[in-house]
Amino acid sequence: MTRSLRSVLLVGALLLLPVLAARPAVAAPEGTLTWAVHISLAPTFFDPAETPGLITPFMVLYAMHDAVAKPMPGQAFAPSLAESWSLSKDGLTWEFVLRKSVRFHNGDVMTAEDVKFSFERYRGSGAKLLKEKVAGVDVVEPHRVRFRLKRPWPDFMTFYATPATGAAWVVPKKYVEKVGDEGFKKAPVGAGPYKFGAFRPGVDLVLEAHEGYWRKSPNVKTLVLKVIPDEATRLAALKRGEVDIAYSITGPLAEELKRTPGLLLKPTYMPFTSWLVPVDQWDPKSPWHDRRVRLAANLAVDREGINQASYLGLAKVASSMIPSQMEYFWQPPPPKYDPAQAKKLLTEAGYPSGFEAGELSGDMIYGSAIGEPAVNYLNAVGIRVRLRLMERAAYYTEYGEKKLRGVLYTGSAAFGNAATRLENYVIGGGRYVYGSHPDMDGLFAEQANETNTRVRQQLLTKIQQMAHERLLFIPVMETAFLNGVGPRAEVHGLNVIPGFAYSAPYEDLKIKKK
Amino acid sequence: MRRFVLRRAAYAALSLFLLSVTIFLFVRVTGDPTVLLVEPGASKADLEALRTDLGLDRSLLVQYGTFMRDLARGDFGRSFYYRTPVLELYVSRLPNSLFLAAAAMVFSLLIGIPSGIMAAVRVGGWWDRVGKIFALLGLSMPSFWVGLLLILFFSVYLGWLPSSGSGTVLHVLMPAFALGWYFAAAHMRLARSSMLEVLGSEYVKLARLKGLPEARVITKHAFKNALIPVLTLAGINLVLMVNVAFVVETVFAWPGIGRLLYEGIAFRDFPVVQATVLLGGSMIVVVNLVIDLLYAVIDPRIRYER
Amino acid sequence: MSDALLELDRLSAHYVTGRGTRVVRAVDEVSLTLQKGETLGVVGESGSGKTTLALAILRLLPTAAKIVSGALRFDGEDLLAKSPTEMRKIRGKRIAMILQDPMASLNPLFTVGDQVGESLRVHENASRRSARERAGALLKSVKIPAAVQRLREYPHQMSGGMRQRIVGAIAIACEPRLLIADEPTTSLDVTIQAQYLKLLREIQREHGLALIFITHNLGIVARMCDSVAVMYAGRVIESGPVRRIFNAPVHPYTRALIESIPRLGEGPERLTAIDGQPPDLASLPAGCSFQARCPRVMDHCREEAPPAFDIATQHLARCWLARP
Amino acid sequence: MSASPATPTATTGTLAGWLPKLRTEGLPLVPIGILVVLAFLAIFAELIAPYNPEIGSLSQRFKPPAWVAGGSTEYLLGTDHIGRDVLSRLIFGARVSMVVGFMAVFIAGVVGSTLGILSGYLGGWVDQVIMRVTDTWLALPGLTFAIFLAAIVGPSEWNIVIILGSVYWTRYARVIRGEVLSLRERDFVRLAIVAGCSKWTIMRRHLLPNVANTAIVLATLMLGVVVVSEAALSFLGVGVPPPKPAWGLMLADGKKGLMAGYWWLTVFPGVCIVLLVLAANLLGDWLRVKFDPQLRQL
Repeated sequence: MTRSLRSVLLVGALLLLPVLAARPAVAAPEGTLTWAVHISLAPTFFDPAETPGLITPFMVLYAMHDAVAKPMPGQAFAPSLAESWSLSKDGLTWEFVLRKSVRFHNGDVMTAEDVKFSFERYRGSGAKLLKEKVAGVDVVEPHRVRFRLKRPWPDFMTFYATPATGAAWVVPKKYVEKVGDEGFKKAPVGAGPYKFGAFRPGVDLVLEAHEGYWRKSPNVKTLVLKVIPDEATRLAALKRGEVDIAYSITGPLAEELKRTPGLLLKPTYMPFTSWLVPVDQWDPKSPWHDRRVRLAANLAVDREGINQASYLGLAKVASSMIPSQMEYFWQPPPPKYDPAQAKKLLTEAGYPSGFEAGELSGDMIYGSAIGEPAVNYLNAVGIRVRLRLMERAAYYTEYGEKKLRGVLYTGSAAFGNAATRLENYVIGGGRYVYGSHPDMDGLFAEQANETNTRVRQQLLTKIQQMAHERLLFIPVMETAFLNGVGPRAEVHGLNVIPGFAYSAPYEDLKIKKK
Repeated sequence: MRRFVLRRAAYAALSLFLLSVTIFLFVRVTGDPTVLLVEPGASKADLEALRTDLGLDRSLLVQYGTFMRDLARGDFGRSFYYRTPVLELYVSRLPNSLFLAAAAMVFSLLIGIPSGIMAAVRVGGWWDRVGKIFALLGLSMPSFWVGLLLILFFSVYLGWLPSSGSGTVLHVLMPAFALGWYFAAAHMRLARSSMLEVLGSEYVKLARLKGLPEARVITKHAFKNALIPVLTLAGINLVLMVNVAFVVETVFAWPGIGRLLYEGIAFRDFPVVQATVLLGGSMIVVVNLVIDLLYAVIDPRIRYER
Repeated sequence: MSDALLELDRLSAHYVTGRGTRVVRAVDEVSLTLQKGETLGVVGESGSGKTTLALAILRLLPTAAKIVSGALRFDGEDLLAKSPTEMRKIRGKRIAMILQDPMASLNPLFTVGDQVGESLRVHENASRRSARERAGALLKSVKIPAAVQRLREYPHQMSGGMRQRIVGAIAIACEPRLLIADEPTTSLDVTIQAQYLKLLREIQREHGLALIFITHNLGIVARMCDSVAVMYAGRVIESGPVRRIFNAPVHPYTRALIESIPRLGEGPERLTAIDGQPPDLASLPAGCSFQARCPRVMDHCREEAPPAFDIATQHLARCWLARP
Repeated sequence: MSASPATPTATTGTLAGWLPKLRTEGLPLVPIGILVVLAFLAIFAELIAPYNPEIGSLSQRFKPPAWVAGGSTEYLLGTDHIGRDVLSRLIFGARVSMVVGFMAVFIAGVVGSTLGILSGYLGGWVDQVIMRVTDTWLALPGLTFAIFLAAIVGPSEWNIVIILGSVYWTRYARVIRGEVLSLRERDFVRLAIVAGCSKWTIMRRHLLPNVANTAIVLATLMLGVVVVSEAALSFLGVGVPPPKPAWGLMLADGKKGLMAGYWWLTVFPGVCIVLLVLAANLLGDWLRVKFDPQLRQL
């Protein structure tokens, strides 16, 4: 299709638009869908530049904004505001061809300037990394933009176009410059399928359909995200039909949800693994120093039992502390549950009647779902640990300062790839690393400078194998995020985009006709 | 008297200054907000950028100086989590909190005053016992449990009331009851003892000596007098309710100050915690000041009432 | 004695507390007679049962106390047989009482006019307006200046002396036949005391009412009363016409009381001239209750409580010394 | 009214004064009975409880009480989310909750009363310092403070005791100070001063026994507040650490089950808390009336 023909069609379409609108619209958005959200929504969620490296803001971003490219159903990097992109042969330039005729909610046309502006303005998580790697952004044409890298960087799209950062999400340059950052958070304007309606901090966020959304006009007219911090209350609201979708319902409440006729239990999966780490393994005097003891602990925990009890069997048993969907993931053999063997190993290690293993510390939010049963299992084979659940802030602060002893229960849903996980938890100098093996540190340094993806894959695999063999961790679970769906939501958007926890894409959602 | 007032006001200011130091240090020694604003496992560079951004890379003294300087200008800083001025957040939540507290107080007094009065009029009788136990039950049951039982019964089972949120009078009923019931026992006790005191007073005796019907003695002569201390306590408790409601607010998703504070603590949102504690503390200090002054006026021996 | 306005015949009122384990004999076998228009003084130390006696006459005892035996007749009617409602109609209307602390007897939250007119409205169904008018007249009769304006004021706006007069006005509002004044002057300074006593006497004379004057001050009794009853540990230990009792007391306690009346220029008045404490009313000793403090105690006193002996007309004493 | 027994006499103010009275005046048998039974459970938990309260089996989870369909006599009051016996946890929970409750009240009482006496009797700068600190403490919302303390000292049964004790001492300090201020003007204190007793002797021998009544009554009332606060701390996740069985923790843990129909997880610990708090409060009210019917500071 030549450019001129396309513009003719476009003009034609624009001319037709009032005509179409005048007819009893078949697809005019109608109705309201309401969510019960588990955390407080913050105005920072309205501005992609502030994306803090948590998944939660994307709950709002997917509605209000759009990205150059973003994960969509079936596609890790789906062309969105960009129709296509290409990487130059030298691996130094990414060129994006932007969709024309995309308009922001205020009517401004989206251009390459906006993409450049949004990237440069980005100051959320990973901003430093991106800016180190990217030499500059050039506007080639109004709808063509180039990212120049300092050195070839195979992970560029992983960081640019996934929830790892919010740099690809585009805000209207003119508008932002006019109203400023503060004004933008009060009255955000984006290119997403839903417009900002109203926001009451701690109460709710109302979004209205943006009928001119490029991909399609949304089916549902109004979206309401209600903040309900207590999960029992969220379930009550769902049961009463006050909300149509309730996020984060766990344990017995999830069972009740499953039992309730008319309600649907729907898991979503984030790159979220949880594991135990005996940090005392680095103390030669500790029983945990003995690999056999760690192996015994690994065999003592019935992960499937925990899965059934806490996640209704909807989570996945983890074999590694790196999420299986992550890039460079190596799949270790699945863990076994064998308490008899565990006891035997303990006897071999010189603890026939078990040993006092100190405390098992954990963050109170996830602690009771996994920590409590884990402690139960460890005690059952004679590894006598006491659970110590700590307030989240205190726990991570002390963990970071390496003040905690014994065994730690932890988990992470940070985006990135196997390398970023290893860096934080395995490699010497990492934030949560009590001790490390020099050979692994060496391999890691090697891969960091490696541009060849295959070689890098090999190196990272090697490190993961070593971590597995040396039993640095006792992986427990790839956690599921359980949600409830009420009878009104025909298309709920849950678990449609891999690795995304919330409802999306919003423009596809549909209310059941009576 | 004027000197007395000034001195008490100076003490109040001193208390608030101590409070500001205490809360400033408390939030800072008990956790690092940056680890909560990102996923655990985020990169070091991000953490450091965030620390700089939030101004946490400076020394404690500098941070405190900035805090106090801004405070002097009426600026409580910006929330780390919401990234909006804390005062704005506080002001937007305050009406909700006051509304909840006022509604809770209505429940509390509706339970506490009649049961207290009846208990005093019929000491040891059936009413005394039932009223006392009903009021004490509110004190004995943790409010989150009461809240959930209410939701279960009135929202899920009967379907009469919305389970959570705010906006209409219907929304406020359950949280107000859960909160008010807890305070009912205190009001019941005071209503009972103050009614007993009034009933033993000379003017009630005189009313009886006049041959007034017992109902008139109680409703006209005793009730009004007995109410005064109860209402004084209610005034104090209203301020307390605003500041202790966060469990109830969390259960019912009520957007009040309490939840703002609690989430502030959970996220180590220093400016939010500092502002809510200081503003709440000011309310309490001011109320205490007013009580002290009132007592000094009423009773030269200055005795303390809660 | 058909002329008697009030007759008490061996009236006993006990406090029963601690689920019946403790019995306080606050008023024990008290017999008294009061003629119309007469003034009776009741004297005794604190805790001797004077106030309980007054409240028993009005049947307004605290819930823990009960009249356990005896008879109580007023104007020929048996008060103990009255229903609570009937009793209520007598109180304030036919028998009035002025309390120990007139200062605290007014409700701080209502106007003076309201409180004075209240009995009229209740007992005589007076309209708001006529109650108000009559309240004004009553205030005038107790010599309150600018009486009509005062009706609108609250008790705290008035002086102590004025408040006492108002309490007096309330007592006589319905023109009662009997007025009981329970230590009405204890909390007053001497000049106001004298004024108040004078007022009481005037009221008594004008309205022709009988007066029971409860006090621990024998000096006042001497000035005010026609007859006197001395109470000790819940009992009347001696009673009779004032002149007779003062001139020829029989009971050692009465004697001690009279001796302790301060003569002119003899320092402050006291009523603790007798060493020792009154006995615990819940565990009275066998025999005479005054035995422990009695200067003339005999063996017999420890064995048997003395009955009331007739010494002369209307002069009774409970003391073995008076045994004829 | 001079013969009324309600009039406080000189002897009601002392320990020696009320002890014999407690025997003679009708005791509130029900509250005392409840407290005795709970104390018995707490002391002999090992002998009474059928199971280990901290270890369960996931295969036995959410068993209802014996009399409900699906329940068995094996677990009389059912099991919780990790298959632990609710009855055993309640029995051991009596120990944890009572130890936490009583110890916290004790600490609050000792600290608060001491400071209250010092402040009220010595006056001057001591009073100033203590009262300013008390004011500051009072202005800090109790549970906020508890969360911070929990974050500093970390969670453990004994730390909860310390936390709750240090949150609630202010009530004691203020009330006792008020009491001392009025006692200071009483004759027996004046006499003691004239007799040349030292300040410490006066505080220890004359003031302490006289504020003991108030402190004891306050303690019974505070016990309820503390036990309920313990539950609130667990609701906020900073209470007695699992898997310890404490009633407040069981209640907070079981709240999810409430909506899922596992009512026994919250109803039983809830009833236990209610019984304990009610019993303490009723006893406290009774004591309060006994000691001083006009006592209004509480």
